[in-house]
Amino acid sequence: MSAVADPVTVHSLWTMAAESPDKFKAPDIEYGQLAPTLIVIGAAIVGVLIEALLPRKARYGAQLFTSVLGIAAAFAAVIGLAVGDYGTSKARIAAEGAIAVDGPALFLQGTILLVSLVAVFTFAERRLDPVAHGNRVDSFAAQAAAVPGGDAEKEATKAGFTTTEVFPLLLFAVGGMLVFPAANDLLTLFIALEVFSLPLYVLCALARRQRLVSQEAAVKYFLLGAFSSAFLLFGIALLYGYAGSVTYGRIADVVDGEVADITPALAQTMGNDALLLIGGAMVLMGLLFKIGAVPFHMWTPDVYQGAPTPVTGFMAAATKVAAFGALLRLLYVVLPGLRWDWRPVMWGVAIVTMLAGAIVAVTQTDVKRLLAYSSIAHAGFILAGVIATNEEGVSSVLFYLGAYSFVTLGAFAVVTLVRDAGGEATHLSKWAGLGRRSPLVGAVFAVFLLAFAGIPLTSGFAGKFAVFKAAAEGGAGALVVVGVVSSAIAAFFYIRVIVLMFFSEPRADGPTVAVPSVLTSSAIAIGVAVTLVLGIAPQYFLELAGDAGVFVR
Amino acid sequence: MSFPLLTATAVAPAVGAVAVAAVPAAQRTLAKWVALLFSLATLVLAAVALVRFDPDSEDPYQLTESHAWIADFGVRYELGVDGIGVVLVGLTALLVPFVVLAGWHDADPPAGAPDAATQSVTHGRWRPTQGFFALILMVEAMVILSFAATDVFLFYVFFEAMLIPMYFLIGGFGDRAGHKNEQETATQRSYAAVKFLLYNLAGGLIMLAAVIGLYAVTADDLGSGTFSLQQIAEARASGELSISTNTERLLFLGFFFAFAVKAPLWPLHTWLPNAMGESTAPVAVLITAVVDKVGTFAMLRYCLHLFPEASKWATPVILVLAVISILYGALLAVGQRDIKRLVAYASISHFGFIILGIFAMTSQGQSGATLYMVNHGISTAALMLVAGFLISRRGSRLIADYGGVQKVAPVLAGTFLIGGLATLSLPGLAPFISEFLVLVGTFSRYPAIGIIATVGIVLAALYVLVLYQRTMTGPVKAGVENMPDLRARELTVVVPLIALLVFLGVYPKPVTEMIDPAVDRTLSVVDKQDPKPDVPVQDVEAAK
Amino acid sequence: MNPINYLYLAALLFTIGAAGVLLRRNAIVVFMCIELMLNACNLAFVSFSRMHGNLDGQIMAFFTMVVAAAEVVIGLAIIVMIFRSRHSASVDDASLMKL
Amino acid sequence: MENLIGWLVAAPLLGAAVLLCGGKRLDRLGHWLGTLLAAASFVIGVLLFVDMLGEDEHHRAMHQHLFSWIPVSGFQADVAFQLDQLSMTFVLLITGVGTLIHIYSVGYMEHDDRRRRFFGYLNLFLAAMLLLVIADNYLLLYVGWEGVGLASYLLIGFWQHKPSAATAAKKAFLVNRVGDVGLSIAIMLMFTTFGTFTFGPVLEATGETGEGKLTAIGLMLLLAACGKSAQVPLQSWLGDAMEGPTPVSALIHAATMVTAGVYLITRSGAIFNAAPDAQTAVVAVGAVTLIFGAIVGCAKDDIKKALAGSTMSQIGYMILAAGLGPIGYVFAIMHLVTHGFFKAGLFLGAGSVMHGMNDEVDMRKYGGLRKYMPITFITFGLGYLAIIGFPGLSGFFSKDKIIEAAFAKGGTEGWILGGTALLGAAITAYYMTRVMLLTFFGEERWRKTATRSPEAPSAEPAAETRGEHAEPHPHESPKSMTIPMIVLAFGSVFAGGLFSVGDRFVHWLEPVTGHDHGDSPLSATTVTLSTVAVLVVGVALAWAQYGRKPVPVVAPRGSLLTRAARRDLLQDDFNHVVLVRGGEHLTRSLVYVDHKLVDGVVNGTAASVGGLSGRLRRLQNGYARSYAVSMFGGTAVLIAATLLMRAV
Repeated sequence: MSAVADPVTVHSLWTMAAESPDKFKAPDIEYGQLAPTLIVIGAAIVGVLIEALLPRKARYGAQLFTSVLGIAAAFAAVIGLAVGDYGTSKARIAAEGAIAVDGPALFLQGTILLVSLVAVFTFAERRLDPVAHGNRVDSFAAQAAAVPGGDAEKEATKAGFTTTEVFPLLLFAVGGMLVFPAANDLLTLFIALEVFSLPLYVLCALARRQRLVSQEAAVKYFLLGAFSSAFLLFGIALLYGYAGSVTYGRIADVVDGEVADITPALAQTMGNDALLLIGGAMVLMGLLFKIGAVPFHMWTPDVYQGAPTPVTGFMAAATKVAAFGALLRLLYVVLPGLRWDWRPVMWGVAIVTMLAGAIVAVTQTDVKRLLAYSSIAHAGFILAGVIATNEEGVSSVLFYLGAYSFVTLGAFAVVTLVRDAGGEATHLSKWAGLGRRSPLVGAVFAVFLLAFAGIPLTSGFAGKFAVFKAAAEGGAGALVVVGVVSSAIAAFFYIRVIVLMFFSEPRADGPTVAVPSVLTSSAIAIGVAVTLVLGIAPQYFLELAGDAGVFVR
Repeated sequence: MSFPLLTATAVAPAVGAVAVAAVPAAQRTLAKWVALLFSLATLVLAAVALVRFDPDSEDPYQLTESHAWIADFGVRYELGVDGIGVVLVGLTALLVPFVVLAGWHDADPPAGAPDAATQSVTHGRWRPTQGFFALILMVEAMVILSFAATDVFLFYVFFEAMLIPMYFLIGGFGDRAGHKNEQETATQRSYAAVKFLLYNLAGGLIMLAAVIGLYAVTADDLGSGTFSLQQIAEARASGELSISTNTERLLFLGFFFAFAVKAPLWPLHTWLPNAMGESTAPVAVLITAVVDKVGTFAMLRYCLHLFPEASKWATPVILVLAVISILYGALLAVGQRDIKRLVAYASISHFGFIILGIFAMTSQGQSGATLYMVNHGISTAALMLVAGFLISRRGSRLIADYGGVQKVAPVLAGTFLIGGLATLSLPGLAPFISEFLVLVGTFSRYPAIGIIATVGIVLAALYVLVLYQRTMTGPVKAGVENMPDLRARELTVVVPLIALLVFLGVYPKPVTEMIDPAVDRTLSVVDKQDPKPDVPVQDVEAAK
Repeated sequence: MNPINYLYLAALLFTIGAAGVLLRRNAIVVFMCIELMLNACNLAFVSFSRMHGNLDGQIMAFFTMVVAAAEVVIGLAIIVMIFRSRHSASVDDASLMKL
Repeated sequence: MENLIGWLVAAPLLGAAVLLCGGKRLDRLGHWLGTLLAAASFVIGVLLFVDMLGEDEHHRAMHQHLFSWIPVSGFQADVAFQLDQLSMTFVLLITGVGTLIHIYSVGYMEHDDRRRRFFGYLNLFLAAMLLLVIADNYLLLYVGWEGVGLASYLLIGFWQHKPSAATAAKKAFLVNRVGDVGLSIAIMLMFTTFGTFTFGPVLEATGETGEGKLTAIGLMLLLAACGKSAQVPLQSWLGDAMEGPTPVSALIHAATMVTAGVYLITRSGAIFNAAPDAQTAVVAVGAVTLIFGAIVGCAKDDIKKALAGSTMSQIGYMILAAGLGPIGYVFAIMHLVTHGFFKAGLFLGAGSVMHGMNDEVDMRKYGGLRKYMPITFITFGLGYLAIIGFPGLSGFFSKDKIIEAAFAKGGTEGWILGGTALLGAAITAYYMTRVMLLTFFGEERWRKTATRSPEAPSAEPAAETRGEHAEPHPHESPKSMTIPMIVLAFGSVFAGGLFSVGDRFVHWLEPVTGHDHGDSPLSATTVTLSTVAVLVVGVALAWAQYGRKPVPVVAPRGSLLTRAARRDLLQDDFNHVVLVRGGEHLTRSLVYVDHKLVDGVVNGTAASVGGLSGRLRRLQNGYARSYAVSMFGGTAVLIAATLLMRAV
């Protein structure tokens, strides 16, 4: 082929590097603008050091302190950036084009950090599990490496070991998630994906109770996650082949045909639509996997069920926020020129996701699986907003994510409270009469379920309304109708749980509701508060999301 | 700024709900009194609103309040009432104290020794009595707000939100009478509650799609979307906002579907018999006399005001469905074995009349329909509450279990009969006037439909009298012999309702005065005039 | 040699890897297949890098290797853990959760 | 004076309210209060009557406007009264007979522990009936119309513990409701035609609209009249209504309420005059009913049911007369009034007989009672003579005039109607003679039948004191019962003559109803002679059958016609098969449809979503590899779709 025959192109690589080393310019990193991520990663590293240096007894407190402080500081940094107009007028691309600092990025980072803060509370909860050998224990295995039910495990339990490593793991994951929606090139995207995925794989495997299931969840999540990131990576390769660059701006320019001088040598690859379309589809698939869209959703129920519940809550809330952020940026920054190609496809995905999530959830018998399917259906609703491809689309998705993540977190936090001898009692039949036994817990969970169902005066309704409104304005009226139909189906199973909790007689051998410490209580309280505030007076947050609705390119 | 009267009227029961919920578990009686007190306070506020309302005013909505709420959705917290709204607010506030009083013992723990196991696992934290009354007050607050809202979105919010407390009322506090065993009762009750919720939620969600559509349409034409009824009306009048025929029809159908479920209109009615059958009588009254009125009210205010052309387009079909409802509901009522289900089907028949009146698009029809909402509320409350007293005495809902009650409890039987006679629209009692107005209004435009609907009055007599005959007359059945007559509390509930039925039957002017201007305005919105009589005798009269 | 052919090879390797994931039961083998897919990506990166005449692809390849190494660490840990508790590394055995 | 009109209604209404709401403390004197208020109403009526007589005959109508009842834009209904000669006639009849029957009831219901309520209902009836006749518009009339229906329902079913009474009450109300549909539609038609339904404007404007509409209105009014006045085809309730206490039968189901149909038609004369087709329908209904009722009356052994058949038949005469138009209106009303006297008297007599006979109603178990109850015998006998049209008594004058008017209709129609009326007179004579003979003459059959346990219509304690199985001891009734009977007997004897002398009644009513002498093909004398002739034939036949030979206690099987007549000429059977059974099937199948089809669609949708869910769920089989397949396939589809979009 002719392109290869040109020697100048090939050798210029060598000559460039060899001849002018002094031309190499040190990268210009805007540390201030990257502060949120850096703080979290820094805290994570401190956490690792704590594991290495502090005695076992002191670790829990130190880790908790570090995590909370780190996340709070990072959140403060986000606020600082937002106040400094980095979300609007001063939006820019930092770190040599790798990371965008703009409205959506800051909004999502803020959301992720708040969610993580609440998640830390649930991670740190030590009042729920019965006291083992004089030690208060949390939801995580005493020693993850020990064989379940083996002697090593018993000893570890006796010695009062706890896996305080979960805090740095969580922080690393948060670090990755902060980068993910802000990533402005495909390399950063991929790295961020792996940075937050790998700790999650490990976290999944760390349940104290029902360890076999937990390990199985980890294996499934890991294998499928790796499988999907391979696809993502191959997609990145193809896009790189198409555009000759991995930065979003450059790819978008090529897509838009703004890069005029395509050298004949690159005619085979550069601007080859097949590469673009296949590559784009594969990258999309990688993101849709994280979102849990049908047909890439099948890991969700198993992993949500098997993982320790605090992890599930964190995963369900934060991962979704991060992944949708990345998806939005990809579709709105990289591929807007291609929207006539991806919109119909995404239509299909959104419809299938909404319907399948809602329909399959109808016959679920485990609370965590039920919530998993519900999260799939919600992914479909959010996709409807993504498809709107207008400014309202972005802001409505941002708002929805904020609303949804707190409801999810709260719901899973409630799940941790309902326990019997075998740990958490997640089978729905055991929840019969829960609302009568513990009216407060029942009522709180009912509030979350109603928010999921999108009943007015809850955040779920405001979010759903925003998303559907954007979709209708973006010309996706049919999606609204499908969304409404699947909402109706979804309402059925949320209501089924409420029926079970309030209208069934409590079983004598039913689970008890553990009285949580202030940590989980505050997590749940925050969930309820956000749910109601965003439901009753959402205007401020809608404005916030609206202001944050513009991507930098 | 003037005192936000409507908000206060809605907030009073909401505060009451919180207050009742906060009453400690053991002090059930206190909770009841608190509930009654707040419902009476609401009644006072509603009465003030009725007095302050000026029927002769030119403003379409009075007692208005307007505050920013969710600017991003184009939503404002806008309240205001026309004559129809204020009357229905009054009806709601009026009926709830009776509902509370009638349900005085409905949420008490079962009389027998409570199941020890249940008692221990619930730790006494379960407070059904407090919950029951708090939920009733919640429903009241939301219903009042949906009558008073003049913003489509605001209305929708409460239209949907009221389902939740209603759902708990149905599913959580069912009628203990009626089924073979506890298990069956619980199953049937939660089936009824779920059916209620799903039907209404499905209707509401379809309406949601239409609400969003309305926003998109207004946003297209006006620059920014709005839900304000007045703003939309003004924009339409000035031609700023024009909705294409097809869009208008689709949006209309979305709205109408939700209201038709709520009202309920055949064939979307099947949730009502279950819901009314399984819930306690006061809750059944709340459903049919208060909550369902939001549906018919909304047809009048939202369907006709927002989509006049589409309303006219759909009229023939709706009229046919309404007539089917009338006859079908009545015939099914005749075929029922369960007292409460019978009343439920009778209500379906009556809702058919209301919808008929609304869509006949004549001033008599619509005045009649509005009046019907009020009268049906009172008459069904009277009949259903007495039926509830009856059922609570015998512990059965089956008609066949009764007989000869008038012998042992003549006052109960008498009040039951009066409730029944009101239901069959006996002249002299309030429902007659509204039913006749609806029929006249329909007949003057659609004679055939008017005549068929008139047959409904025979069927109404049939189901009421058959019910009365089987339960109250004849030899005293076993299980009825020692039935006590109405107690003081029960009389307090029934007598004022009956007095109102008689009063409004003889002198409905206070109500018609309120609603008449609003009806005229509605008709001018849909641009319909009453058909003129062949020989306008009144002109001759006037000349004399 | 025509660099396009490297792309074909990369695609082939990727497909083989994917097929392996779908067909093999042993978790280790499945994991190796995923590694194969990653390496296919690497091949594609360097091929494109050469075609475009810039370094981005090669840098990507390095990052991919690091990520793959990290994945190995995590992956093997998880697989070993599950092997120890189940005495089997078959992915099909790990199917407690379903429906 | 005009302001008194409202009090006509208010007095008994007040009585009803006080008696029904007053509770047990009124038990002791309640009945006298009721009677007093009825009498008060009568006194007011008389005062108004005297006042009215003082006016010029064309300005006698009085009006009272109380308040605006239903003010809705384009629709105006008032509570306003109009008292003209026609209304006044009714007012006097209703309050007069009503008061008498109140007095009678004091004795008749003495042993009933619910007497207070009975009087409450009676007062309610009076109020409603008075409202009916003094309303100045059709809608207010409708209120009274249904009000009397309600009172009738309550009173027929007064002994509610008897299932038969409760059923009869329900039936009466329902059949009446069918008629009410007619009245409603008529009012609606008036409203759409004239924009009002006040008597004055409507009746004045009849000339300005097409005959078609007027015919429709007329037919609907006729339907209403059929329901209330027990005319074919809505007559079936009247016989069953005899389940009520006898004073009720006398007041409501003989003298007043059942004649409301005649009032309605006469009141709406202007409409019928302008709608000849409707008039034809009216006379047809009247003619058929008068024969129908008479035949039924011949076959019944129950004394009250025989009288009920007679009532039906006599009202048939009135309807017939009213259908003749201006020729007949006056005579319809005149017959109505005289009938009010003698039929009420007959019923009270029957009640008196029952009172003395342990509430036995089967005439075959009477016989020879004239010795034991002389006053009853005499008053009943005078009523009997009046009804059969014995020359000189009330019935003679009024019935004779109707027969004359029927012939005066002219043409074939006149002959047919006149013939029918004559035939009716003959049958009337026959069955009334039969009643008379079976009850008061012949052997004392009750001595043989003491074993049968009578179905005590009054309250149990009363029945107990009388002894269930004891041989009856016929005795005369107390004064409170006999005095009204005597008063009514006076009316039966003299009213007709009083009215007819100098055509007083005609002149009295003419300004309201109009009058026309018609063009009779037969002279008045011929008609009178033939009337007397058929009367003799009827009496003779009855005597031949029941007077000459002993009467079997158990009714013989009888001819086909007799058997049919005993069952109300199979009308009930027809109703039962077509309406009741048909209705039951309809409702039952609708209940099924509602459950299976309407509900089924919804439940089916839910079930199919559930089924789909169950099937989709199985895809989630727990194997990571199959999840990977789904991802792989999904990606393939995603790529294919993207490429396809581009290709398209």
